[in-house]
Amino acid sequence: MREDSPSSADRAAEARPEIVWERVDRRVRRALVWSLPLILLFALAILPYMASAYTVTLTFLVFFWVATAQSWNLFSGYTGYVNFGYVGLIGVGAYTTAILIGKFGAHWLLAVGAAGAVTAAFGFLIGIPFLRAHGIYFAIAMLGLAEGLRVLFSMDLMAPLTGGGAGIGFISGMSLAAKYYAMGLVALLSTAVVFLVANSRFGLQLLTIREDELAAQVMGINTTSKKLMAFTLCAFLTGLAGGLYAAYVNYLVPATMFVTAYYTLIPIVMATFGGLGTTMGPVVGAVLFTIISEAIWARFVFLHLVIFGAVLIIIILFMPQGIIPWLQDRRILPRTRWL
Amino acid sequence: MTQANHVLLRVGTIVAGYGLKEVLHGVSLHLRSREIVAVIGPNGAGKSTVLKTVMGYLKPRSGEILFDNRDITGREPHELVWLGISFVSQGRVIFPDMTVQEHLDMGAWTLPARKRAEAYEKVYNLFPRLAERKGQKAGTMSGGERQMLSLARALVIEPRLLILDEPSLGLSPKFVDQVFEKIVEINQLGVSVLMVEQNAARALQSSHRGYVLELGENRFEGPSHALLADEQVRRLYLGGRRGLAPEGCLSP
Amino acid sequence: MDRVDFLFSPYGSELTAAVASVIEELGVPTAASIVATLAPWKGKNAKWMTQFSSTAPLYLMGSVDLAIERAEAKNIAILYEDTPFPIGVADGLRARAKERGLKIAMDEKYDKALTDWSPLVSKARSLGAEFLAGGGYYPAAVGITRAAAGIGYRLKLLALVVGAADPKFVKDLGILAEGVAGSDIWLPSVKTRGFVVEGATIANEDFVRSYKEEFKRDPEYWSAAGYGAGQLLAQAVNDSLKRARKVDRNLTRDFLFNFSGETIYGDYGVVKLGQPDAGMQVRKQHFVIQWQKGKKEVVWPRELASAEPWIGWPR
Amino acid sequence: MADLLTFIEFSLRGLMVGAVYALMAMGLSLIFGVMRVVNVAHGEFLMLGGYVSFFAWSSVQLNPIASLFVAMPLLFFLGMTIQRLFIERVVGKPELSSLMLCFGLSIILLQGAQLLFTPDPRGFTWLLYPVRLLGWNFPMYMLMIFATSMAIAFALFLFLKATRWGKAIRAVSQNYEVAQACGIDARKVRMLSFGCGAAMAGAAGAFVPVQFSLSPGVGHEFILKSFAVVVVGGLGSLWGAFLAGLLLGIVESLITFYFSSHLAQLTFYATIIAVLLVRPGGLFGSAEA
Repeated sequence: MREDSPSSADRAAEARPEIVWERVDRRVRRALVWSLPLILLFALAILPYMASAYTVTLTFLVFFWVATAQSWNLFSGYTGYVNFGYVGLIGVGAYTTAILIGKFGAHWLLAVGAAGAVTAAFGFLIGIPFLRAHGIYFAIAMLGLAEGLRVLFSMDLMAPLTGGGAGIGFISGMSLAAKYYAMGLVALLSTAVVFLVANSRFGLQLLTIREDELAAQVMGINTTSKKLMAFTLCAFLTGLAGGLYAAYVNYLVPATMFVTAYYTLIPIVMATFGGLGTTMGPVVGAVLFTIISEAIWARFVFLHLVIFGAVLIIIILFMPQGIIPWLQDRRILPRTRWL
Repeated sequence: MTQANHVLLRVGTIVAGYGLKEVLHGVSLHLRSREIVAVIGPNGAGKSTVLKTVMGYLKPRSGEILFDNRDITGREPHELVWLGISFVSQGRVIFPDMTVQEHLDMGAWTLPARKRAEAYEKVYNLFPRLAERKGQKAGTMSGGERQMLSLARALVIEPRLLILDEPSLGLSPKFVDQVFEKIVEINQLGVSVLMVEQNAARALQSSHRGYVLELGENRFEGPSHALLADEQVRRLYLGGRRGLAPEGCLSP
Repeated sequence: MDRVDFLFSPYGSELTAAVASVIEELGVPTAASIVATLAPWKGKNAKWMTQFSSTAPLYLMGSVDLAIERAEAKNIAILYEDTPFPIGVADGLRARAKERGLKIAMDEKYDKALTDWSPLVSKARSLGAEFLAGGGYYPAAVGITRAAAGIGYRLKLLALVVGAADPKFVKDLGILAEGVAGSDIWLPSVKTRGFVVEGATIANEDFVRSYKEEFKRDPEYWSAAGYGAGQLLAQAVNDSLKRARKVDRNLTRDFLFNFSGETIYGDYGVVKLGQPDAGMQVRKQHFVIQWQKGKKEVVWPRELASAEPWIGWPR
Repeated sequence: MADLLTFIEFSLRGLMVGAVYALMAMGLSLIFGVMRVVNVAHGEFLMLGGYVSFFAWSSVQLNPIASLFVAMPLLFFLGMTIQRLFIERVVGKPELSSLMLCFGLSIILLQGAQLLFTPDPRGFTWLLYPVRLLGWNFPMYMLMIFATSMAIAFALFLFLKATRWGKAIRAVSQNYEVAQACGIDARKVRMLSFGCGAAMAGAAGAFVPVQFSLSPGVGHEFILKSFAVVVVGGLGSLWGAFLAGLLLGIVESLITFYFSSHLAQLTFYATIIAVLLVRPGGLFGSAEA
């Protein structure tokens, strides 16, 4: 549990203004705050024309992890309900795109949009019963759901659409640059949504649920509908990311699409490392971990996941609030709602 | 063991709370050997928090707790049992799936094996109804029976100090009487008792001295009969009831 | 990837399937060396990647012939894991059984999370199957063999992919492995003519000899596949150099799609460019192997056999 | 008649597989009961038990029953150590902490095993011959595993029922504060229970290389099945886990035989979901939650 609520944190920051960041000259700070994001955006925008296909693909993957870490954060980071079946939502999004393009010849734009909508609808429908289960029961139920979807998608019943266990292949018709920009937009959208939620009444209500759901109910918050809204929103963004990811993979097999130890673990670690319930935490986590991952992946295939596991444990035990609030507590970063 | 006037427990200005919320702002009390001390006060006064802090379930932020002149501040609850302190928590939720005998086995945790049989014998003599139901599971017993079982469990070690948190909560009037009679009976066997009670009048009637807490601070203290007779205490904490004659009180 | 002229493909069906589209988009000539699925080629109109290895349906086809001609089995039970490669193997078994008129007593796939095969093996027995074929990966080969032994199932022939060809199989199962048939794509002992490169012929035995000198052990099939694909690509590059005096992607690609011949790995030949399944392997053969006295023997096709097939399992 | 016999045969077969599920789920339930922690890394304890048994067999030909005497103590101490170092710090914290901590442990143990033991599947053959029992052929090893599992399960029940520390475990799981007020050191009890839970998973794991196939990832299938088992049995209820383990073993075997293995797997996951949504406390267990 985070001991400092945002309001008390703000007050603490006012009382002791010796934050490292604030020692920097005011004009320099303002210039940095405006120019850095713009430079970054510009660099990312021209990347496909400047860099190698490898770099573009890697950045595409960073976008994918930003989008998924943000989406996971949006629901689980804010409500405290651990979504262990996250890969199920990615899978539904990915399959929607694959089926629409592969079986019905839809344009990728339509297919990816539909992936968001279908996954949102799916999230809404399963959210109604699933969110009745609390705490650990929700976590276990979601784990069961993801594995159940894997089996369901390989069954004969679904084979006309999903291709069963043999999988479904398709040609997305997207160039690498198109995939890159589209995923970049989804990452940006996810971050924007989390930012808006973080700074709204809705976000505060979600945090109240995380701290004490019973108290939230007593305060008159309809916790069920708030959780459902957050879950549906999370599903929508995940669906978009999953749909575009399908266009990158081009070939979906249930056995390799629904891998909990990968597609659920990684967004969780990234979001938790950056800071659950923060706006920029998942972004920091995703960028950092993709780089670490890429650096050690080639030489130590198994070690790279060991490190993910170890980081998760260290964070939970020693800085459960994540890196951004940790830096804020140490007065290195300012307490601003932009983070 | 110890002489009659010896101070067994001394709680010195403890400050304690949960999370950011401070509940006790410096509560002090003491208890002499063979005394029954009642702590009363309105809801939210921090009565139960005092007991939780004494028992070590909650660590005080400041202040000290001495038992038999030994500093026990911040000790773990299970360590206190070895010193001869027994605690009966509020609400009588004990071990629903364990039998009466198993409760006593657990109560005898700190006793050496050779002393247990004798200890069980004594407790069953004190609570004959439990002796008849050694094999019954606690979950199937009535509220009053469970309260007796809780007391029995706490008495197996023949404690020097028995701490009771709301012993009459939720019991029918018939059982309330029984419980308080039992407490006095236990006290007469030589056990000092510290209890927190919602039923202030009844608690003062069955105790030697009393403390009144309000909003986490000491408000009144003194011999129980004096508190019962005090106009202000009666108005504020005893529902203004008259006729609660101090005659029924235990002599200090 | 932007400045390469040709590629060896990654290991495994799913990885290859995933990179196939990238290869097609970038236009890099590729010989996919270890991939048994048809998915990257079937109906895909591939223009850059050819299949150097063989296809899943070919894996156990030979065992159907063996079961009919030597074991005189009247029917077959096909039992396979529900993932791309085993599905392909089962497709081959099914097609060959129909073609040869072998009755299909059971045709069932199982989920990859299955841990106990005995209900399915018992079902095959209750349906009177004499020839049990299929499988998935290593755990399935061991699991199915164990389950069959555990219920005392007597079969005329038991043929399983891929695990049954693994040397561990005989170590883990001991006597039970005796007589179990499997499929192998390449063995050090198989004779090939090999390529003529710059006047010298490098045949399979030459490859095996040099490998042994270098690494002090027998090469595994993936080493041979890699080497064979290397031979093929080297030839393609030579061809391009001969014609255009430079390494030209289009010329290299044309060679990969048009060449039909042999490398140390065995036959190579793919569906020609422009046809629906372009790039798909059509010539590479599989051998039926069988564990006999702790040794892996080739028992089918007859002309390559190193030993007579044993009929009846368990021994 | 033949149909009925087949039905009984496959029920018995399922019962034998279910015994292994029961062992594992009992450990999971024990840990949950005492410290309200869902040990997501439980499958990895099973996997480690499997490797102990495998190496005991391949190095000194120790049979799986004998290797239990190595696997169980080893897992017991490993469990106690992990509890002391990691789990103890999140007891009583929000479940997000304990769930993610265990998830991290699970990944480390899994990937560590891949580094250490390689991802190769392993197994060995032990007592693999059919024995006639009640008119059916059962593999000898299955009968032995069934009998041993039952013995271990009942040993655990006996330990909890009749020994001082066993009763302390029950006391702490039923009322942690009162147990402390009896003088019981709850931290020691939590260590002990986590050790016992891990040892149960290790015992179940010792049979994996004989009955199934052993690889570092084997825990994943079993943990999911165990979740179904404990959810049906009621988290925290040992009898519930025991009975539900056997029951789901039977159900799995029957559905695999009569329908398909896909449907059998789906049944596990659908069961988890259905039970949690209808009765969050489990079917057999008390409606605690």
